[in-house]
Amino acid sequence: MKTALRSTLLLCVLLLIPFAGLFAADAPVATDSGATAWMLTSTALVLLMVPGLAMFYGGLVRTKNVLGTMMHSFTAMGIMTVLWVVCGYSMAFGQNVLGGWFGWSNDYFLLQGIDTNIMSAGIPEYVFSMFQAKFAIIAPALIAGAFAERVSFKGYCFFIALWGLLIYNPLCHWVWASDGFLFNLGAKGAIDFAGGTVVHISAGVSGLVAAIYLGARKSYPHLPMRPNNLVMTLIGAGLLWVGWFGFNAGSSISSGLSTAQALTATQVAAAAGALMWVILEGLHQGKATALGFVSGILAGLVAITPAAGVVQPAGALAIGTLATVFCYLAILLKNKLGFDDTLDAFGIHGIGGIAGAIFLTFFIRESWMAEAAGVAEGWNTMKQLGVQVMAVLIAIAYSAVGTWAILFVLNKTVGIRSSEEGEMKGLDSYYHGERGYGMINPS
Amino acid sequence: MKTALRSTLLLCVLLLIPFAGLFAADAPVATDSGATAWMLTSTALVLLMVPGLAMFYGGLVRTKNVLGTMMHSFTAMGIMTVLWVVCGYSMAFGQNVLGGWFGWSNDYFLLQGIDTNIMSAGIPEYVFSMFQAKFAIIAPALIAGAFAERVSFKGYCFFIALWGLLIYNPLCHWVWASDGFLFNLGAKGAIDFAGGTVVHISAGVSGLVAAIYLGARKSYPHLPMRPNNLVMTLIGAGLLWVGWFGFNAGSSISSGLSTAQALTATQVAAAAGALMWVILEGLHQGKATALGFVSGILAGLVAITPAAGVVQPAGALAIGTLATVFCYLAILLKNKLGFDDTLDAFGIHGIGGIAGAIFLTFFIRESWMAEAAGVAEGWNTMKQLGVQVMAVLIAIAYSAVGTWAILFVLNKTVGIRSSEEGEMKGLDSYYHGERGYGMINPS
Amino acid sequence: MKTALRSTLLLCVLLLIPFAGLFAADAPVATDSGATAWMLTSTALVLLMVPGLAMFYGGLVRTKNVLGTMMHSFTAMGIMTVLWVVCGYSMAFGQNVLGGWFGWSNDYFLLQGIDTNIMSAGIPEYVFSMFQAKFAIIAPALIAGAFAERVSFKGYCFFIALWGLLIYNPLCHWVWASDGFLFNLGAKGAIDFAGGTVVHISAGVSGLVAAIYLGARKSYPHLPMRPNNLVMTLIGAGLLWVGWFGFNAGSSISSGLSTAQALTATQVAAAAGALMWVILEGLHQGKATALGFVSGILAGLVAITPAAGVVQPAGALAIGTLATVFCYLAILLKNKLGFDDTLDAFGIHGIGGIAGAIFLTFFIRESWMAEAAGVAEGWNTMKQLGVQVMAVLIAIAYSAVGTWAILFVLNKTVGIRSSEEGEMKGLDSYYHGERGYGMINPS
Amino acid sequence: MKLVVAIIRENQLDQVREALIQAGIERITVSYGSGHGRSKSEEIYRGQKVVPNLIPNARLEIAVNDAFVDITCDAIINATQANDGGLIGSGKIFVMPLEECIRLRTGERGSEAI
Amino acid sequence: MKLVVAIIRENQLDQVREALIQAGIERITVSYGSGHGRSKSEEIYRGQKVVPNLIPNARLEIAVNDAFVDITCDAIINATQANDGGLIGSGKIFVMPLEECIRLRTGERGSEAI
Amino acid sequence: MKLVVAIIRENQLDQVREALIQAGIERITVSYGSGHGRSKSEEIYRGQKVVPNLIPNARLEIAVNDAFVDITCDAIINATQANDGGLIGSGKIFVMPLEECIRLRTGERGSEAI
Ligand SMILES: Nc1ncnc2c1ncn2[C@@H]1O[C@H](COP(=O)(O)OP(=O)(O)O)[C@@H](O)[C@H]1O
Ligand SMILES: Nc1ncnc2c1ncn2[C@@H]1O[C@H](COP(=O)(O)OP(=O)(O)O)[C@@H](O)[C@H]1O
Ligand SMILES: Nc1ncnc2c1ncn2[C@@H]1O[C@H](COP(=O)(O)OP(=O)(O)O)[C@@H](O)[C@H]1O
Repeated sequence: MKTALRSTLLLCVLLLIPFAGLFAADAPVATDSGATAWMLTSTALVLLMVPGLAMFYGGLVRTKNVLGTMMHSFTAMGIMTVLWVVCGYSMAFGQNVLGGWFGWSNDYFLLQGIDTNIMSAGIPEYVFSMFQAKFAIIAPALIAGAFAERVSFKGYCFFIALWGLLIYNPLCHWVWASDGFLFNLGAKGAIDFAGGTVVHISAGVSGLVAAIYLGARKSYPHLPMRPNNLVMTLIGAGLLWVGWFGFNAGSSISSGLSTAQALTATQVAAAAGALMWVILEGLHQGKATALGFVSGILAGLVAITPAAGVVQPAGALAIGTLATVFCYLAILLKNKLGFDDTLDAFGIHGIGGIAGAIFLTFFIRESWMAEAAGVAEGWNTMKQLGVQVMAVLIAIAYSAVGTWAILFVLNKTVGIRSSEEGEMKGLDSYYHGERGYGMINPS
Repeated sequence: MKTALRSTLLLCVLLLIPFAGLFAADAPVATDSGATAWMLTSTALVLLMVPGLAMFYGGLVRTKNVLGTMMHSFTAMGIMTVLWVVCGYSMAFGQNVLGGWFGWSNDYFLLQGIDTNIMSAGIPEYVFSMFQAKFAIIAPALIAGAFAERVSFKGYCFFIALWGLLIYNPLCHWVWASDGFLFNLGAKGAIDFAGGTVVHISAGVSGLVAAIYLGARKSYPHLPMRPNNLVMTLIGAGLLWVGWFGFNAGSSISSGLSTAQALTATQVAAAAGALMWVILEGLHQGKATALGFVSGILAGLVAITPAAGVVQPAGALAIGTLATVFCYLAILLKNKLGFDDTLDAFGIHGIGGIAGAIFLTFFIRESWMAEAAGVAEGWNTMKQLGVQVMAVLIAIAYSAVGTWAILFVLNKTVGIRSSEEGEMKGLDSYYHGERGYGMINPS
Repeated sequence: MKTALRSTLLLCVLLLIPFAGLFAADAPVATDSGATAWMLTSTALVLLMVPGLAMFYGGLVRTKNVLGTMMHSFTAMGIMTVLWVVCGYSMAFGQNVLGGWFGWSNDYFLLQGIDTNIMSAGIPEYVFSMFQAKFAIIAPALIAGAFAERVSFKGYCFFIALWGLLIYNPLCHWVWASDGFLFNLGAKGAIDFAGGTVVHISAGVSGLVAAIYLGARKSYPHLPMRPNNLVMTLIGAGLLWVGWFGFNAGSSISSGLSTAQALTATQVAAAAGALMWVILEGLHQGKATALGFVSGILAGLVAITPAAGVVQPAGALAIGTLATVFCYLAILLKNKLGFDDTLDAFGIHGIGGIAGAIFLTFFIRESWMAEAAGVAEGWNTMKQLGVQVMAVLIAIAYSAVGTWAILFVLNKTVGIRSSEEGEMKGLDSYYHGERGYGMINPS
Repeated sequence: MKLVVAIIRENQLDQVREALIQAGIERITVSYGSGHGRSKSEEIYRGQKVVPNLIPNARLEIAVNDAFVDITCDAIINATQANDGGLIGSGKIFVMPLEECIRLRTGERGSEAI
Repeated sequence: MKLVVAIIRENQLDQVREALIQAGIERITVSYGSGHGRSKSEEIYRGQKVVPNLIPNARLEIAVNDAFVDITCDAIINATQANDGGLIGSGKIFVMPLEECIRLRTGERGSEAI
Repeated sequence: MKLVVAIIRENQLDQVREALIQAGIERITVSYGSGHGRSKSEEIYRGQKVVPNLIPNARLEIAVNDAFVDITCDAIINATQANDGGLIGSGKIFVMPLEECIRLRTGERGSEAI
């Protein structure tokens, strides 16, 4: 039990260097069955977010596109898992290659070298690898919201494969691998506890670029398009909230104090974001919508993602609230500007992620700042802010340019935008030969 | 590992004094990563019950109210979380104030004093606090079933906020805080393992009071109102069952024998309740309905909630079965009397909770009774029955009177019953400006 | 912590002798809170598969049968749980009786003898028993897919009760009890990590037999029958995937390396199976359907079930892919032959289970083969293949004959096929007096 | 005999039905439709007011004998106006000739079968 | 030309369709409606028998040439009665004059286009 | 006055609506139906091509004054043919006499109310 205590303390320290040194163990490490249990659970919870996202997005599109949109989430489970096992894990968590553009370790090819590895946190490396795999699934699935209802199925499949390889894996390496350059920025690195930069900002920005590149849906915005199933969207949001506990609290790679702190921050920020959204809508429109409430949940969850390890409940309350304000405004602005970011991948994930990464600076636990000051003397909020802004800008720039390049190439080859006929008939019948709700037509 | 053994034994002892002494630790305690893992999981599972409840209730109302009804569950997640963090935890688990009406500890304000606390059970206090927060969410969300389809959104929001502060927090304090007076009743306290009194009886009774206070829906009962989506109700019940494992087994605040006992009792009672319901319906109506089956699941789960820690599988079988019989009869009676407890919050949660709290007395594990007899000589079933009945009556009286008072005040101020126009148009369009199922109308 | 290490090693060894020796403990064992936590979680996850299955199957039938089909899964939760507690656990894990046909231990009656047992793996026996109970629920619920849309509710209830008692419990005993004869076949037994034989092959084969015995649905196949809700089917598949982590990784009865290996194999095989299915469909039909994708998920998951403990990711990739190919072909064949295995219980679970049990032989971890060779000199792939084929054949033969006998008896007594009127009106209104989707008709 | 088809606001279905029953018209068939007329209804989508271009309506079909056409129409008109105060989008009534009406159960025909 | 509108029990849709096809009527349009007539159907809600006030029906629309009106009606009548034995709620047939019929694909008009 | 009922492919609803609006016909009612005609549509069910026997359609109801009947029909014909090139299953238009039309809001009757 002493060991447990020590490892808890250790983990507290490691908390903000997520995944750092986890690989450094030389001596054989004992498995911590408790930490392993929670990481297994977290892996399951993050996987639950994928059907959750499928429901969230699927409910918001028009009836004729419901299956196609859900398939965007589901196919990400298939494609990204296989890629991750083959080479993604290696690119993300291997040793720096090509000047640190990404990583590589032959050992990690098909995960064959980690069959019996136990990480220094006491969990089998397989679990860590599978937990991380889920992040690589979620990120491209989030993008799909930006160009929903008008993307060809084949084009989408190629897009997420390339995006995962060229955008996600490098970014993940920079931010989370122990030799990643963002991981080593400033005193204690750029803070991205559970993927604000890696997952949400990159997905949000890529989504915006893709939405602009593909162009708006036919007859957007003059023809309003009604969600086919808000009920399902609500349930999906509920599952996302539940799954996010795995996403954030699991990112502590432990089962102890830091896990608890992350879980608490997550719960509080989600609630604060949701309440703020209905308050804003109440003031602005006179009605508090269900979609608004769940959008607020997401805004809060996204914003707390980078911050969950460093802020206390009061900070989480503030971050959730602020994120919602910015997301709300961003979506109003988008509507003014007329971009067709269909399901607001940028408005929620991009803006929420940016807001979280920046604002967290002002709510960092004192103990963390003290430690940072121990590492780099005179380290203060403003310096950390600089690091955060830098990391955000790099993530934005890299994903924007990279996504644009991928789309450009795909557009010239397999094609990415759905044919006009496909868009009109609906993705479901055109690409999948099916319809979502047989029950609404006699048959 | 010895420590683990010892703490397991300790926990067995603590089992029926739930949450007692958990705060008593003076010496620093090591984190038990396994117990923490299960408590984190339980927290996620209980959160899953909220979308589960939203689906259960949402499927039973008419199409025009589906979103509004689901929002009742969802907004509880927002409002109760924020309140809990701000002051609820303090009111529930702080030191007695105002003669023990509720608790208070300045430390718990915004949870700022527990940032690094580890409880004597080896789990971070944050986890306990968040686990408990979910109970504070579920309870008011349950009430919403009683006055579904006719409550104003704003009124509902105020209602649950006040109800949480004035009814739930005090009750929770009485039953579960170490200085709560129900916690100290009799030899080993009134048995309420996971919230039969605190959550289900209080919610059920408050629901009944509210249903009567608000009055029946327009044209109830002469116009039958058909569930919009029984399929969703079934799925919701499935999620509730799964989540209830967190609710009950998590209430052991450990991951060991007592947890396993609670989980087993939960599974058995739910199954027994469900089977009994379809058998009753089969005999009474000639058809076994799906809604009946899931109502039976709920009846069994509700009844086993107070009992999960003290009964063996045979007892759980009996309690689940008995609870269903009483709930079934209660609903028949309600239909006779003509109360419009729309979704039977009282019929299931009130009656089920009462049945469980009373009947458990006859199925208590011998070891528990022996221990009780050790504390208070000659302690026997009848004496414990007295304690249970007392606790039940106090919970009924307090929630009934308190709820009535809250409704009275709200009715004079913000208003609680929806306008007639809102009821006719449906909550969805009137309060939220949305519709649940876009797919059923061409658009 | 040393103990933890040792127990981890121990568990690695035990991994392929699932559940063996778990009962052997003489000295009192300390609870491993971490392993217990994961086993509790797994129990919850496997329970989640039941609503998942209800959604998967429920979405595929016609509108008029949606509730009836979901009830097949739900009633299994009720009936099988009660039976398991009363006698199922005893029949499956008790001592050999009747020459090893099944087991029995009076202790296990109503689980009364295990109230405080801790197994040698450090988890309370209750948890193991409840975990196993879920398997006994899932198996008959899977069969229901084979004769969906034409079975009487009462007949179904009797069928699963008898099937559980006479087919499932004995099979479970043979394969997993320490004195089961399949468990002791060859060097290290027939490999069935998480129930490929016990659950999937037996359910698939029984399904086929039942489909043939009951005969096709009226106007099958000339009248195409459209799924009422593919959206729900997709979500159900998502939940099944998540729940399968409990199913497979939980079957390690630990929280350590073997758990992690099983989880990884599960994830990889599901993804590979899903991708392969859409590729096949793309080549064969020119369209990749959503139902195809989720069928591939299931095929991969089913096939990896027996194998999850012994194969590495590359093997899982191969098994998932191969299973999909065989399932796809099997379903084409079925359509040619004209059997009405309505939802392909045999095509997916039977064929997938057989494919997994056989192919796993070629991908077994070297360390396992080395150990087997240690036990029986010269043990090699071909010998193990013999054992696997033997186990598969026995499972097929036993379930086929047994199911046929049960159906024969039921047909003469309570009746099993729904009346023609019931089939025409739909199970929902005929047997349950309800309709699934109130919202599609004005009311 | 006439077939009266009324397109009304979805949320006025209950009151129209009650009015019809009071007027002695008990047999109706209702289905859902969506309409595009002069009316506007507003929904909110993420902080933006949205005017759906097809508004959900209920569609009533009522077969009546000639003498009841006016009674039917009046009942509908009164029920909708009473609750509406001239808001745009109350809907329409269409009256069509009906040549034959058959009760399936009995085979009765004509005005008997209405 | 006539337009035949038949309101039938939802669960008799299949047999009516088969009967129509046998009678040579292959083209139909079907939608869902809910009806209020003399029929009663019972559902159960938590131990209580409930009589929904609108009963789910199928609504068939069949455009036919005059010569086929009787054939169509008879097919429907026979199919429903055969399975029903005079239970209340079998439904109704309404026949309306149809002035024009156009096949969109070819632009054919009149009885050719039916 | 006539009532024009058009059964069209579900996925041509948008373009038909646009064509109608351009032709000055703004008021319509749309509902879902499923049809059985000469058309075939294919769906795929687990590796098998399936031809559903009822194909989802949209059903438009448009009440127009006599002068507008041809305009309406032409708009629909053009919109569907433009996108279809003679594929089977474009649908049908039925025109029925309409005897009366009442605007519920104002009580106006006849061609004013259309
Ligand atoms: N000429 C028409 N043909 C078909 N449906 C119509 C016609 N005019 C109105 N409707 C239906 O009636 C509904 C209400 O019509 P609207 O013009 O908005 O009402 P108002 O007459 O009060 O302005 C519309 O949504 C549409 O469904
Ligand atoms: N006059 C009518 N106008 C419109 N629909 C009708 C009319 N009469 C019957 N229907 C429809 O037919 C269905 C069956 O009618 P009902 O009166 O119950 O049958 P029966 O004639 O056998 O008593 C009703 O549910 C309703 O939808
Ligand atoms: N005589 C008819 N009565 C009712 N509906 C019809 C009739 N003919 C066609 N329809 C409807 O029109 C749709 C298209 O008809 P179809 O015969 O397939 O088109 P096409 O005329 O291009 O061959 C059908 O699905 C059906 O709903």
